[in-house]
Amino acid sequence: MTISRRSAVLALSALAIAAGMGAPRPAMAADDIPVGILLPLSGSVAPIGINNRRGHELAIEEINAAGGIKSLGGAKLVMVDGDTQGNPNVGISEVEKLARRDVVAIMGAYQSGVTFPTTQMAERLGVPYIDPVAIADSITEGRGFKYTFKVSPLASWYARDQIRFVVDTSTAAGNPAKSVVLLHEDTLFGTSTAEGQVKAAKEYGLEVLADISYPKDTPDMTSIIAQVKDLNPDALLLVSYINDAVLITRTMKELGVNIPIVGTSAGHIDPAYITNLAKDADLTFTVGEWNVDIDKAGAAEIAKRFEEKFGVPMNGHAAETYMSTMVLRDALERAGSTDRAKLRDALAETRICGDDNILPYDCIRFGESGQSPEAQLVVLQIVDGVHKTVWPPEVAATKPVWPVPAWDAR
Amino acid sequence: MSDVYLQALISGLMIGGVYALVAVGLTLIFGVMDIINFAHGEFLMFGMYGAFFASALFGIDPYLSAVMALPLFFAIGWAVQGVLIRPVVGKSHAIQILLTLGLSLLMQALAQFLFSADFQSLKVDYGSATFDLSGARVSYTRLAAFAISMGMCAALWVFLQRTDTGKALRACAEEHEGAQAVGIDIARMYKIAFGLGIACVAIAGIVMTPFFYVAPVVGPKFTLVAFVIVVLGGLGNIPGAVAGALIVGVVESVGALVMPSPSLKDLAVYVLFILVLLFRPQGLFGGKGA
Amino acid sequence: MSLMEAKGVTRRFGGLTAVNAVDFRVEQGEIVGLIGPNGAGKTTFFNLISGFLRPDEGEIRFDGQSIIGHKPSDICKRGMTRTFQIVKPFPEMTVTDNVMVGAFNHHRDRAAARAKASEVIELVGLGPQAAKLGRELTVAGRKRVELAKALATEPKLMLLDEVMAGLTPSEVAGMIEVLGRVRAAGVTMVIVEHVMQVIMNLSDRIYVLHHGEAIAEGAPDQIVSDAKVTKAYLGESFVAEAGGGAAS
Amino acid sequence: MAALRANWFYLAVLIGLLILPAYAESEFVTAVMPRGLSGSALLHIFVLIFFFAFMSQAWNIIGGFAGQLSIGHAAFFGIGAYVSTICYVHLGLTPWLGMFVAAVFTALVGAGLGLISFHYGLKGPFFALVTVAFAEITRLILLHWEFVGAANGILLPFSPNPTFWEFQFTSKEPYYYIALAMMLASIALVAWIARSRFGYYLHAIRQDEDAAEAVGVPTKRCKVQAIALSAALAGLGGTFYAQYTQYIVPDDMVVGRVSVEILLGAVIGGAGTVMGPIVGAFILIPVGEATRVIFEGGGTGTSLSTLIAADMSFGDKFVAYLDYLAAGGGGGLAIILYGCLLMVVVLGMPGGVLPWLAGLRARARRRAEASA
Repeated sequence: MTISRRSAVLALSALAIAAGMGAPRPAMAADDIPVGILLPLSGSVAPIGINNRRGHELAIEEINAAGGIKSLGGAKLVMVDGDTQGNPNVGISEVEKLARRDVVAIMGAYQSGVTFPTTQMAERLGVPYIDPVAIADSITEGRGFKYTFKVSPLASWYARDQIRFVVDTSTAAGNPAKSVVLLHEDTLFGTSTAEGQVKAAKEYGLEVLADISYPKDTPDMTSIIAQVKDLNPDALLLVSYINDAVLITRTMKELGVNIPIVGTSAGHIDPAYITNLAKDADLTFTVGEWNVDIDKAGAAEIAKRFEEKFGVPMNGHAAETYMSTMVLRDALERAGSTDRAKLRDALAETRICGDDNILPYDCIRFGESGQSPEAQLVVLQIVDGVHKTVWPPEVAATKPVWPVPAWDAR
Repeated sequence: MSDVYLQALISGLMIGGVYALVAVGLTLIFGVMDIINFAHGEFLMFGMYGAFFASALFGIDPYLSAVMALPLFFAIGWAVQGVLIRPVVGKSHAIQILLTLGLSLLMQALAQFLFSADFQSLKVDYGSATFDLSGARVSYTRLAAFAISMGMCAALWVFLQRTDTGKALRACAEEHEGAQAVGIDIARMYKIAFGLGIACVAIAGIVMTPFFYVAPVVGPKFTLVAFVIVVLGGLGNIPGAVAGALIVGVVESVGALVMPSPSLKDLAVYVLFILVLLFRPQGLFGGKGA
Repeated sequence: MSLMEAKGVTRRFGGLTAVNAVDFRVEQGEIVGLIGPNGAGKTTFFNLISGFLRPDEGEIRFDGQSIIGHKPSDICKRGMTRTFQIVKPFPEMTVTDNVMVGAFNHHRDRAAARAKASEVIELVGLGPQAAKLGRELTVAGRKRVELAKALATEPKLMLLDEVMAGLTPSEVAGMIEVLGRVRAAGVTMVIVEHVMQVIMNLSDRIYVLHHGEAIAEGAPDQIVSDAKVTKAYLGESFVAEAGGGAAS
Repeated sequence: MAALRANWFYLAVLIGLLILPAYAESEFVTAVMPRGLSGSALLHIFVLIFFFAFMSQAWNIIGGFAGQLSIGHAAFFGIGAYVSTICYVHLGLTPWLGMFVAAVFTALVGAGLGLISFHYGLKGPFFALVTVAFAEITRLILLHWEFVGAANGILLPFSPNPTFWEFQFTSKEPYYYIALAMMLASIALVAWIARSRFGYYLHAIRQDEDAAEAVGVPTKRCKVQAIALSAALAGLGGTFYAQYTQYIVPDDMVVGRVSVEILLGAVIGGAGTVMGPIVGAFILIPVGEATRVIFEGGGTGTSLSTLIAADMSFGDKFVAYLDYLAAGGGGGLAIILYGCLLMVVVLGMPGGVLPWLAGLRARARRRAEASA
């Protein structure tokens, strides 16, 4: 009899403790400004989430070192993490929690699938939401959101710039490309990008010999690559996460497929692509958001500090998260307030141009939908284990190696 | 085009060989203990990490790691059975499945904590060396993985057929109560079965490391494939599992070519799986053997 | 018309014929015994007439209608219920709930099913144990629950598969008494039993199965004196013991 | 007695839940809960609890009561979400009606799956594996079917000033009360089943199918009815989820993780009991949230690859590695804790929390009787 009451009390207090327990958090001074960072920090996409977070971390460290937000009396920015675990439900939960912890804005969430519902939640709550990396067109287009600001280019622009690169480069090499094969993972990221590729290829007069989707995490790609070899296109456009990207390149080497690989950021821009493949990563092309060698003052310096701090090279995602944080600082300075509505209005007026913007285009600003309209991509090629900017010619650091030599001649 | 199919057939057989070793481990555990091990792929993942760190830190060749893994993972399996699985033997299937699902979750998180979520690849000089087989390229490392896996399966089969322990294991698989009645130490047999099953799947993982990446999330895909194979081959049936594995390897590989989209190849596999469960629950290859 | 009638019922497993062309008939109100050595096919025969197995050949009629291909639950609904040699009480249910599952057969309403269950529980003498879980019972208790579950379905014909096995002599006596009450309630029974004394005392008629074939049929004293049966099944020791008993 | 007291306990909890939204912003709640976990964030957690309690309760009918372990309920959930959303987006049918269209549709799918599986006598692990394959097939079909948005999924039209008929609300409270109502309705339904002939039949089937069949339980029909009912409820849940998150996509919905989340509540709380799934959800969701609060961030230090490649002695590397682990390693601690809890429950109270408590009570009573 008494047992049941005791156990009920025990169970309840266990619950209360579980819910009430918090790890010691860095004490927050009264005038600190909490900033929500919403990323997958555990689960299968955690490596990318963790890398994206580094851009925010570096930027905030620099902002604080330079005296914080001056219009707010030098208030410091403080990161508050929300781990989406790559799960939309958890993402919503974390947005709610971040909003309750008085963050002035939220930045995230890397995956388009998580960004959709979380931007919506932020819209309802009136929390400014900066999307540095997630690319799906429908995050901003046609939604009429007031609080979503998208620094990253649209997914369709990745496809557009890939195709333009293939046409430009092959023409310059004296043998204009006529055909491509599309190979992409079969979920949201791959499928939506491939749709753009098909459209862009048509527009620029390239024949799509095959549009192949594969299930991600497939243990063996040999037969698919054999098919690509058989089709023998002038270029292979890939949309892959890191593990599949590594496996595809390895399999291409095994089968002696000498078709230029043009990746779509993600797996192909991940530093792990190079650490995993070593010299076999060389000559891979990928469209990217940014590169350390682009012609922007300060970019190289920032990248150096990044690598010193984290021990890995800065990549496009990190540059985007870094710049998004700078966008937030700029808006806070101009708003002179941590009021979310005022901050939102300030964000809408953003203009960060020239060398203040390390991304490969002139100005970060936001259109009616919240999209950054000038956003532009670069194409990189891995040379001796380093990503080099090879396109567009205006910001290129070196000339592309096209066509690629046979594997045994590398 | 025929070259493409030949290539698909060969690579399907190669990966099918590795699947076989994964599935044989699963089917042995199921046959003897009547437990479906949802954490099977996670042991594969730990095997791969073991080989990766052995190579990255000490320069140990993965094939040497595979040899060392046999006793090591047998011991790990033995211990895991004794501590975690034993309490649920004979309990409801729900509890058993939940336990191994929980174990799978835990092992993945543990791997992330210990090894980080980064994808890693083991680098060996001969990693992507190939030879030509009437128009198809065959990689030495894949061929080695195939050969070692097949060898292991054969050795396991001989062990089960010829040794006393093997016969006792088979007796357990046939009839638990009967086995107990003739004086077989069932608890010990369970540990041996689990240890062997885990050693098999870990070695399968290790022989893949020269051509495959490793990450904490690498396991579930293999677990699922192994389920399919084990059902095709007939639960507890080792030669059946080997045949089923080769079939699944080839269906996946060739299916990627003939299906409208390679990502639909799994659809074919799952439909086949359900049809077999419904119409030939004893598997494609007759009754409960091995 | 017989209550239940089987004609030429045959069932093969692989190359083995477990039940071979058996003719079998039960009249209203009878208690029919079914005996035979281990492996004679008694349980298989029960499985065939109760619908758990489908005969390869032959015809089974219950209450005038063919029941070939009907599911056991359907056959139960028509009034023929069986018990299992290895008793199967629902382990996580109380005795009352166990019996209620059977009672629901004719009573959709919970209260009515409960009332029926109580009645049957009293009949089989399980009253004091009604609140115990199935798994908490002794062997004798389980046997009675098995009987009670079947009785609660309000059968016209009950097939009892070794309800005495494993019981002590005093428990057997108790069970015989219960069966007497069941008979008095108008339920026809077919009994498979190893305890010969029981079969001989209870049965009106006896069938003998041997190697899947019905080798003899008749009243208990006829069966005891049947040379074929004695030779094939009963053996010398029985003739010595039970034969003497029958003569007394 | 014990049952009576349990009812008072549940009643008190219910009253608390009914008035919670009014106090979610109160100083007391804000003070008691970890930072950020008050107001709408708190309500969101409760919406998740109610939702998963409801889904677990749906699963409980086939998985708990009938004992047919499904590891593919995410398929019914996903199909339900898709059906009502397609009705809404393409036909303009309000989700309030669409959810019942979804329920009927998923019931039919469930019945179909049940008919096929149970006709061929699939049981235990075999039925479980079929449900896994069924969910994977569903995911693949959704992933490749252009009409339902294929891999892109469907983004529900966002309505800045939604009306009731759109099943969209600007505040959290309506979702809270809808989810609460769904949970309560599922409890009422299952409580009724538990006392009905159907419930007795399902329990009998779970414990011994042959014995059930022998005493007149039409086992196959009961199992098919159970899975159809279970699937129908899961379909309703799918509609709620779609309206709540406003975005549905196969790869977040019809995956093993979701199937496991659905069954976990019931198995932890006590499968085959009326309140088990509810208790399970009230334990699991807060524990999941708490582990994320405790291990906030983590895994964000330097890269392990760099450390492996670093040019230093093995001893130094090992020390550096220990530092790396001390700083949170590669992350994942939250899931480690969650997984450990799960194992403890499975090993320590294999029937689930409620049966475990009941067992304790029974043992205490027996001890009291023995000493008396």
